[in-house]
Amino acid sequence: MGDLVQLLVSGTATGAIYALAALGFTLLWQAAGVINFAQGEFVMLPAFAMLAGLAFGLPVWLAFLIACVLAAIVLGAGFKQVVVDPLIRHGVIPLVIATLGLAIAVKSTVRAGFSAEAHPLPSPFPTGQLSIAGINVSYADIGTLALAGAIVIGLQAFLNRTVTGRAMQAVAQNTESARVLGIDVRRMVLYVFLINAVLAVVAALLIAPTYLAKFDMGDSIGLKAFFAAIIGGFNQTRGALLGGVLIGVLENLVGFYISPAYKEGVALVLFLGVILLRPEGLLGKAEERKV
Amino acid sequence: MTATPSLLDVKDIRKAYGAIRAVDGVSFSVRPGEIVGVIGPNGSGKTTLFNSILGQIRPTSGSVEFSGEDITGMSPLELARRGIGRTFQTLQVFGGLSVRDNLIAAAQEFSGTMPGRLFAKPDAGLGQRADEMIELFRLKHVAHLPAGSLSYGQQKLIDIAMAFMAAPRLVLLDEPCAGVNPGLVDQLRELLVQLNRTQGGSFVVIEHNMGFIMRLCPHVICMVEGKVLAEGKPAAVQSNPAVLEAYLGN
Amino acid sequence: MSAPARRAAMLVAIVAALAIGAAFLKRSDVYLLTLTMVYLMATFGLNLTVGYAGQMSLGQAAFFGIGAYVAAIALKAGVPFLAVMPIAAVACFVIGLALGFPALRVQHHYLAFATLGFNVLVYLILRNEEQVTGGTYGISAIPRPTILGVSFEGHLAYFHFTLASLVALGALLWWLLRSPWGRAFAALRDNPIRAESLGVNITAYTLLAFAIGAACAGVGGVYYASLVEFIEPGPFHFSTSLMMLLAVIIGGSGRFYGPVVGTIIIILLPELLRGSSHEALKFMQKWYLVFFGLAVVALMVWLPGGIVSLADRFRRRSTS
Amino acid sequence: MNRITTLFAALGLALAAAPALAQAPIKIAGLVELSGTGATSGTNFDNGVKLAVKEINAAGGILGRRVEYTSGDTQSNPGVAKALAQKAIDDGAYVVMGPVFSGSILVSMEETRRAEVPNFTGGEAAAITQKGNPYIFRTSFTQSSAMPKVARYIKNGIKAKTVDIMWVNNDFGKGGRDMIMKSLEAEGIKVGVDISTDPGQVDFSAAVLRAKQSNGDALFVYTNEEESARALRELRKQGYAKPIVGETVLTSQKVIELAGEAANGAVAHVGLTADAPLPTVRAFDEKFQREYRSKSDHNGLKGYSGMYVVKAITERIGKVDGKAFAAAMKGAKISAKDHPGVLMDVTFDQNGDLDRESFLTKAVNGKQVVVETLPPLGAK
Repeated sequence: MGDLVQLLVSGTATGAIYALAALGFTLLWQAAGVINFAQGEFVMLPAFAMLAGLAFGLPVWLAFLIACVLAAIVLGAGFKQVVVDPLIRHGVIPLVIATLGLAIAVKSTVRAGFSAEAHPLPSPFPTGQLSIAGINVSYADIGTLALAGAIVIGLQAFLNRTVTGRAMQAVAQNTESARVLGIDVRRMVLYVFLINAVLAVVAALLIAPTYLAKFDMGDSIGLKAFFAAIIGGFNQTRGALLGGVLIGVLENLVGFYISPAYKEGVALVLFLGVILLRPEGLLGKAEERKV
Repeated sequence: MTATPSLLDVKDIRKAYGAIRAVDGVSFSVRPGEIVGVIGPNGSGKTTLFNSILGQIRPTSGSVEFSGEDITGMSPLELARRGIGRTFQTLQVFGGLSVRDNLIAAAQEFSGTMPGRLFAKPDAGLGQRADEMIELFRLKHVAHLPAGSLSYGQQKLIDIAMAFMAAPRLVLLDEPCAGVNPGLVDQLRELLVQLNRTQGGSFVVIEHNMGFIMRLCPHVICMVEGKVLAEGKPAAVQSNPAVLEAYLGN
Repeated sequence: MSAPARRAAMLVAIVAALAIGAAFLKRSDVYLLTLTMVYLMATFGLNLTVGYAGQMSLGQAAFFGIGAYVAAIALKAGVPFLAVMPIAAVACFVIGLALGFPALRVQHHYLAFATLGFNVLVYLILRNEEQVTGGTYGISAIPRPTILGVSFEGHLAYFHFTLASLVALGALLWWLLRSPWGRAFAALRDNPIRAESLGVNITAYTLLAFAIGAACAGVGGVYYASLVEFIEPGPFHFSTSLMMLLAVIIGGSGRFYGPVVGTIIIILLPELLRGSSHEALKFMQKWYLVFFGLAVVALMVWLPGGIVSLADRFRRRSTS
Repeated sequence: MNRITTLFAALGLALAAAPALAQAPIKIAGLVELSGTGATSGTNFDNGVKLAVKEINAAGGILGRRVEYTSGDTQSNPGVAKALAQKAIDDGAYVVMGPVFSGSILVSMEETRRAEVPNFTGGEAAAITQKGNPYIFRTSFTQSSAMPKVARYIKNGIKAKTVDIMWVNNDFGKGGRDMIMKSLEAEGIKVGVDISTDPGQVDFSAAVLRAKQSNGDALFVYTNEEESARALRELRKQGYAKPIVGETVLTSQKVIELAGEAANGAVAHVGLTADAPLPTVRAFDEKFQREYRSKSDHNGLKGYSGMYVVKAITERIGKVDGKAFAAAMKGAKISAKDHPGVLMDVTFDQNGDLDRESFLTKAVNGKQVVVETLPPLGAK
């Protein structure tokens, strides 16, 4: 029993990090029609930005804040201006290809210009663990869950309760009608890019301490985010959350009870099952065929 | 009703989007060789009706019969195989293919088997037919250029020529005159009349251009707010006060 | 001389120059050229799927790997090379159909996702199913072919054999693209909705384009296994699929020679840079992938037709 | 500086004088993992060779000829390693150094064998020297000679009855796992849970939990550098309290650096370490740190000492001849007294395997500390 609870908690914590990346992924798709294959690199870059900040002797929280600002400028507004805006009119495929190219460029820049090796990043949470009734849960997992949970809930509240948030949802659901309703579509889309960038920084802060910051760390995170988004439902924000947590938990269960060798296959089997049986995703709505 | 069995029977088609009834109980039939025009102001449900007949959307209720067979809700592919051709409101050509290849592509799937086509001649035996159509539509000078590189009017002609390449028994044309310059409209009408005479198919034409419809179609249906308002000879429909009101009062 | 004749003459000249010139190259350069041609078999196939039929496939390396492993196992079991090739091609074709059918049945753009997932799965199986695939140790000592008593063991002989096979494969694809099938592929790429209304069975043609592309990758895999004489799961990771896709797109998808340019940029050029000892080139080697990635982005913005489409641009400019 | 080195330098300079330097350089080719999963190992190995070459050249080269070393990146990919081996042979390499990864050397050594070029490897898989290849030589222990020492420590040092094993599922990890299983069995120690992990794996929570729930007395961790660090961090995170034992990698400088304080207390057997309490190794450590501003891991010592073996044997045969070199390597004994660059007395057997002293090390406060020196296997 203790095993199971511990597996569930740490799986949910890992899944919450996937969910953060997947959430940004879904938001970008909904609001701007962008499938971002550089999403993993968007998590990797802030990890290195924080690393640089720490190297200058900054405390973790300040390095994190600076990384947020930098990410918002470069990975948010910059990405939109330089890559997405000129390409969006060509359709989805050229944009997908461009983000693939971007991922390679970013990864290789870090490798060639900075380091090919892994680097440790201090954890924002204390080490050690909490023991309640024979169940041990590490502070890192609790902290991850708390922070990721707070961000996800906060984001949901923002999207559902505020005027700006609702406007953003309107844009995501139907850009044309949103424009007719007098919503500043361009601004809302920009907000989505900014939110995506900041989500990536949080994911980096949570993931780098145990996974180590490395130029290719985005490969696995990006893939998991991609899988999580599709499993949950590409057009549903809540779907990304479900997909991420589902992957995190099931990976842990399979790794423990079956074999760690096929742990990486969990997300995949789930993913293949979903696209074959329920292509709109677990929580997604089917899109009507357009003429 | 005349004794000749009809080719297309549309029976009480309804399509609702929530509370909005886009098509609200439309019935009509088309006899072999007949040209039927459908007119009506914007938002009168013409295109929804078309899409319901053509399998692009599923009607809420009602049925469509083609040669006595129920074809309601069939996929566009199944309809095409039964000899129903169509054109689209917006331009729909294969931009990367040459004009000649566009026309061959429009007919090659109707003869032989799929493996057979792999080993068929490159023009699938349709080169001559394509050249005839090119001649008829006066596209000879651009026949080997990619369709995507031509002017709007030329692409429109290709679009329409493609619908007739396989000599379908029924062709539904969705606003063939939209965006076409007035000089071409007459040419288009003559072409359609000629095709009707030589190939003998039936046409259903949706159009805004009243003059075009009135001169082309011996039988006209006027739709307003999802319903058939008037039906009959062009002159009769045109002088129907309700039709006049629907158009002018708008 | 007419344009097609001129093009044919140029092709013959290039192939002849390669065939003769290879004898004057170093062993390692011949190996590199052969490797490029092997990848080219896979990217030619991918171009059919992506460029001519308009379907995103992110799993070409999986089929490349299946071909390579089928070849490795069969060749070591003594099956003659000429029999292995069709076995691998058919295996990939059938697997392609089996993968594509359910994916296309639901929604057409899901083929991209399904192939990506499939590639990850194949990679895991190659690594974990040790009894069959040798796991991470891979399979070594894969023989090179001997056909009708002629041995292609030597590096030059194998190069010529691969070159001839590549030309044959290219000719086959050329013929396929000129057949009514090729026209149907292009039609469904340009406008699937219109194509369907004209009786084109888009599901069947998409599936075929995908499966034929997969079969080409399988053939490439056979030549790969025999060339390297050793295989392990690494080269069949889905990142290879991404690189193959990029090769097709930057070269010019839907253009027959597009993959040639793309594959040279992705396989041959970095290896040549790696081998150089010149300082400036060493710098290039280190930053190659950075430039490459940025070039992909720039290309998508300014030249979505790929590098080969540059020629068209110049031609159009000079005629107009 | 060491007296002998000075002597050598002087001698070299005298010999080198005018005509020697005009001779064509001796070409040494490196096939090393500068990127991919083996980047850390390969870079260290490469740096070790480079440092040795620099010293050798400064001291007048080998037989008065300058040494020219060029290295290529295998990207940790066997196919690339094979191509690079061909290239090295085309370029007329006298000796090939590397690759470090066993999977790569198993492929590339076919090329060097065909061309009869001696090939030194950093690989530790037992299979490398069991293929009857007369041109392959080690720079380190094999898993089959190291694992018995580890098993003996587990039995006598920590007195464990049952041991859990966590290993990485690649050629390196699999080979080590098979070997330790055998060695543990020979010592009468039971294996608890057998945990396989993926190369490049980032999430070790399930793997660590399995180890935690097992009733083993200790955990043997055999993964690559980064994965070892992640495993140690996760072990610490989940509060794993039993002894953690490894072989070579677990207490390497890179792992300690990456794992931070989570590495503390881990014990590993190492064939080579920059912290060995030997004057030759101390001198090496100092020079390496000065040159590269980082501490060398065992791979750096492999490359460095391997290059000096090349020098010693070439001078012994008195000519630059690959075949004669390979023949002279059989049963060769090289003493660190005469050739300080080889760092420790070393003997080679008929297969190309080597034997020498080794060490038991422990991670203490972010540093690797040698706790015991173990005698060579052959000198029981």
